[in-house]
Amino acid sequence: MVQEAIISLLQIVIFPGFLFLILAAFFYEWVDRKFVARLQNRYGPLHTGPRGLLQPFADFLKLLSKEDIIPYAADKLLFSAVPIFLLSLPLTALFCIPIINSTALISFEGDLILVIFITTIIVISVFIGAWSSTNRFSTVGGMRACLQMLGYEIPMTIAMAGPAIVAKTLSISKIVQWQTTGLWFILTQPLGFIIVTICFLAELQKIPFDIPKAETEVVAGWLTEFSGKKLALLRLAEDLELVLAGSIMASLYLGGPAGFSFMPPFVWFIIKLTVCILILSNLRALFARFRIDQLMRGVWKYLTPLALLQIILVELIPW
Amino acid sequence: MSSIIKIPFGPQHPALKEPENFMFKVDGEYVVDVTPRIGYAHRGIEKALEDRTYIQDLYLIERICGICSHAHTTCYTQAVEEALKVDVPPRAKYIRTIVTELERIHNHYFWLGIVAHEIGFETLFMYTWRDREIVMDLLELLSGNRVQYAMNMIGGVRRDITPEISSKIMKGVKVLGERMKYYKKICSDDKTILARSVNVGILKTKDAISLCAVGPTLRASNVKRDVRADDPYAAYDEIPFHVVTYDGCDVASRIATRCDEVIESVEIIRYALEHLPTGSIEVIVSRVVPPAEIISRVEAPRGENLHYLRSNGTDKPSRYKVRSPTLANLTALCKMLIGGYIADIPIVIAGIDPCFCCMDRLTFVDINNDETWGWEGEKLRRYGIKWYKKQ
Amino acid sequence: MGLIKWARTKSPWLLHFNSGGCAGCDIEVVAALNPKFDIERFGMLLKGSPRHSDILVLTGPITFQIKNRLKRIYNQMPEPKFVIAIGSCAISGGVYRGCYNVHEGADKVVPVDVYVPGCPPKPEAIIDGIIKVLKNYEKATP
Amino acid sequence: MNSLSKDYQDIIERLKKEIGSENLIGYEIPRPRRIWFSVRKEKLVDAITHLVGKGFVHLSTITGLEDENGLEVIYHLNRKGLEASLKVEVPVKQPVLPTITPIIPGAILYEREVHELLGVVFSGHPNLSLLILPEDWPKGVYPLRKKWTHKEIKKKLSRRT
Amino acid sequence: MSMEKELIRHLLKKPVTLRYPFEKLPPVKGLRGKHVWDSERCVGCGLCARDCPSSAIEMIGKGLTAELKIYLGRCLFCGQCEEGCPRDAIRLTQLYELAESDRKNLILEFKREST
Ligand code: SF4
Ligand code: SF4
Ligand code: SF4
Ligand code: SF4
Ligand code: SF4
Ligand code: SF4
Ligand code: SF4
Ligand code: SF4
Repeated sequence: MVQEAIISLLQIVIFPGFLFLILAAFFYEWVDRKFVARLQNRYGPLHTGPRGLLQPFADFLKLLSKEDIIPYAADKLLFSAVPIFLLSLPLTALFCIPIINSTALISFEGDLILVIFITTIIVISVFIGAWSSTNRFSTVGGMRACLQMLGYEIPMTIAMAGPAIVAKTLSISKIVQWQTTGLWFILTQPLGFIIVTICFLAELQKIPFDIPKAETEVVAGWLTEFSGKKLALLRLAEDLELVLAGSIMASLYLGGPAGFSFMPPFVWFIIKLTVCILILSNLRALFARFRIDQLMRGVWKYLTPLALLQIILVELIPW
Repeated sequence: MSSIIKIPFGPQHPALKEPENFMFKVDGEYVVDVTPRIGYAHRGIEKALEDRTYIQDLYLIERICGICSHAHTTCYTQAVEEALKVDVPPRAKYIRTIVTELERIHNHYFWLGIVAHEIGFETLFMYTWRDREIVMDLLELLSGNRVQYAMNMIGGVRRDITPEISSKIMKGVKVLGERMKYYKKICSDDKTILARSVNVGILKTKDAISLCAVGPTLRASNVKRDVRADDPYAAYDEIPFHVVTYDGCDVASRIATRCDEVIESVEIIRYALEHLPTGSIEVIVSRVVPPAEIISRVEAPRGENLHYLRSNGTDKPSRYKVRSPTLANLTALCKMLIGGYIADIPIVIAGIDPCFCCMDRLTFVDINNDETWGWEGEKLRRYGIKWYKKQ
Repeated sequence: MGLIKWARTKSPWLLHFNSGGCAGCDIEVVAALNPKFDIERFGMLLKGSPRHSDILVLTGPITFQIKNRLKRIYNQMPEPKFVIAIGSCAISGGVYRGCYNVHEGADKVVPVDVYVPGCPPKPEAIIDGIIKVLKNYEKATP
Repeated sequence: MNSLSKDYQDIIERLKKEIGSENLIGYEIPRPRRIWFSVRKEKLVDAITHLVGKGFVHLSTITGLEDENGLEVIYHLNRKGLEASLKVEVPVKQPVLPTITPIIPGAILYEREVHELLGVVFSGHPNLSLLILPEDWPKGVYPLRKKWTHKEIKKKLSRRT
Repeated sequence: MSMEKELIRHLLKKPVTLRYPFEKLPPVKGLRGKHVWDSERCVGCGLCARDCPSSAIEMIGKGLTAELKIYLGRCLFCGQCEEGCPRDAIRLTQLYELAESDRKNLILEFKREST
């Protein structure tokens, strides 16, 4: 009994819990930056730790140790609460993802809904943070984030319903387990995969959907007024979101930790996660930023109909 | 509501560009009137020119603008040389031409990068700026500095082009021409770029002429006017080249014009290097300039540069006037914005290639109720977004 | 303490401010970003918001119109912060010294940590300047 | 070359006829592609209208200057490569000129610039507010007038703050 | 989308980045950097100080005993002093890493060796 309790506590705190996830967040920020840099024919972080591996960690530490300015006009409580809130959300969601074996730390029927719900809450928190800092750039950034969310949330949810319908479950772990027996969903629902990828780019506010924090337009968007510790937490939260996005893609479409048994499932998961993140990074380097009206038009004209089409295909064709 | 709030527009390296200030009158979604306000970078150069000697002025003129410094000094030295009635050796003229064209390539690459950055195309920005390094290196090799070349002297040029440098330039510009062809293809293929540039910022031929626009802005409105061809200076009367024009009158044409101009510049440089005359590169001139009144014109990368010199027989000018192309295009810019949609302001401004997208502050006046309010770039953008959604 | 110092020297974020120069220095500062020099190697990022920045990179002479804006931006930056003056304009007014609209040097308005002479300095020299700021910081604090 | 100078003579003669020879104070052709006119300020608008009709549609800029003889304003017109510069003298006591913006809309900014830096008033100009100098620039300080040296202006400016 | 091929191509290439300060390109021959002054050659004519566009050169004394002070913080590295010196006494070297944290160190004081 005691032994089990200790093990599950260790799982939550260290592996694959908090510590592991945070390290993964740092690691994948590095992967993202490095990969984009290489696509652009440069090195990216290089002199901080081996091959710049410690760069995100250095950024984090530095920001922690910096003066923390709360703007005079800001709503102090909300302004301070938002970073913590934003940090805990993706962490919670990540607990629902099966990483070392096919059952996640938290797994219940309907956790997929929870995860989707969390992605929505994240955007609302962003808006609250933007609004509480009362800076006009922030406000605009927050508004844009909300507007953007209205667009991509719908096709994303529809597309994610695809695997759920086929696996006849609303639990991510069960979807993963279904794939160990059946085909990976990327093969049967490629369209859904593409749609989810695009929507995650928007969720993560990366080019071409970095409209809420387009540097040339709104400084740093909703992040503008945050400094010091809060910024550190927010950046970590962003990295965690990146990991979350990659993990969801890997779990729903690539079969999560499943794989041939010559490597442990965990390694399989990391490989798939990395692939997903590289896909996201590559797209980031490939496009110019859309104008938000173009984004909205695109979502309604293409993404949503395509997502619906995917669902119809799923219903029609019994795999 | 009737308070004017001034808000930083667009750019947020609050500094990369120089701030300019525009007063917009808007009616609904349309811009009705624009009144520019410039001068955050006003440093009093014209006044300072009168207090310094001709030799010192050369370096001050060079620093009117860091990007087309050579065009300014060429204009200046030509004015002073004409007043002194000295003839510059042909070799010097050719070298001036080569540097001018290298500078044009540098400027257009630079501009393309800025436009890419403006529409959030980070990778294109990185690529163009990487390739721009080639021309920067050539200029450094030639003059000893990457930006302020100090190549022009009154009476000639300071440094010669050795055969070894010449072959390096040949190699460099070849790559630059090739790459520019590729970028031109990207700019005419990529959907995101096209969406932001075609039929945006229209400047009709008629308006372009009556508002006295200059340079690529004018030529993209299908007016074939180029100082290099019309009023040849340096070695341009001996070098064959085309004046690039496009008839789209929009931002897309401006991009195409500049891309083609780079390719044209590469040809000019090749020709000039192959036909480089021999001889000396400078003549000794007196420090004192006899009384004269001179107008000197040069086609800078951004358009016609006009300098006016009045000398009075001392070693300092009595009046020196500089008209840089950005100022000439400002009225035309206002025209492009008037009647346009507010959402398109930023890319239109970038389209005329002000030294960076200078403008930094906007203030709007609604003509209907005379209400004045300020708009930040973001709010403006949001407004544009709203507007586009209604479409 | 050592760890924090390490982090600070490894992650300097820059804020670029042109106070009215000829743009020569500005293009060289931006050129330091491009793949040829790629200052992201050192973890340097060009940031738009003063709140996120550690080093204020100043270029150009301080014109009378811009002085207050510069002060405001400086005050918005969180401690510890550094200022680096690029080019002779920012150091002393450069060619524009004595012009009626120009201050003689940025250090009359905000404290400057490192001066990088040149007109404009090469991107290498600018990187060298930033590294000097960090080295000084490393030495100065125990 | 000969036909060229004939062309120039032609332009001069026509202008003379248009505004009356007593109003054309002088002219000069210092080199190919350059003509200088000097006209009385009463006939400025007529002269420019005439030249614009003759194809000089591009106004490069307007130069204002002050020397020992007083204020002078020069209009730089252009037809292809041919640069025609029109000089008018402006009395220092009452520096007023008619605007040419109805004929050449592109002159708007240049007239404002001359107004600001030299204090020449262009009657009829739609908007002569400050363009280059800061809002709180002291009245009556025209940086390009000779009596305002850099030192003087700086003194005046520092007193302001 | 039209750039994907280019991206992949670059992924396989080595970055163009010059790893300054760990690797440096040799400065080009004519690079204009920090000054040197040859007291043997200088005749103290003052031409350099007179023509310097930003008064970066200060002459101390006159004629053959004159000494020079150069304010690097003002200098434009334009090379006019080098160009104008009738005796080639002042030259620009290729030294360009001149960053200093103390403005005083930006003043070059050239002294004549007392003979
Ligand atoms: S030019 Fe572009 S990137 Fe530079 S400041 Fe202006 S908007 Fe920003
Ligand atoms: S040239 Fe233009 S920016 Fe420079 S001092 Fe004159 S008016 Fe000001
Ligand atoms: S606008 Fe162009 S031509 Fe004018 S000073 Fe700037 S770079 Fe030079
Ligand atoms: S033309 Fe524009 S960008 Fe160039 S110096 Fe003047 S204000 Fe700045
Ligand atoms: S130091 Fe030189 S290059 Fe830099 S802004 Fe000043 S004049 Fe321009
Ligand atoms: S110009 Fe040459 S010789 Fe004359 S004072 Fe200067 S360094 Fe000496
Ligand atoms: S070197 Fe020339 S300028 Fe100097 S003192 Fe001798 S003669 Fe005069
Ligand atoms: S290089 Fe130019 S600015 Fe520097 S000291 Fe010599 S003349 Fe003066």
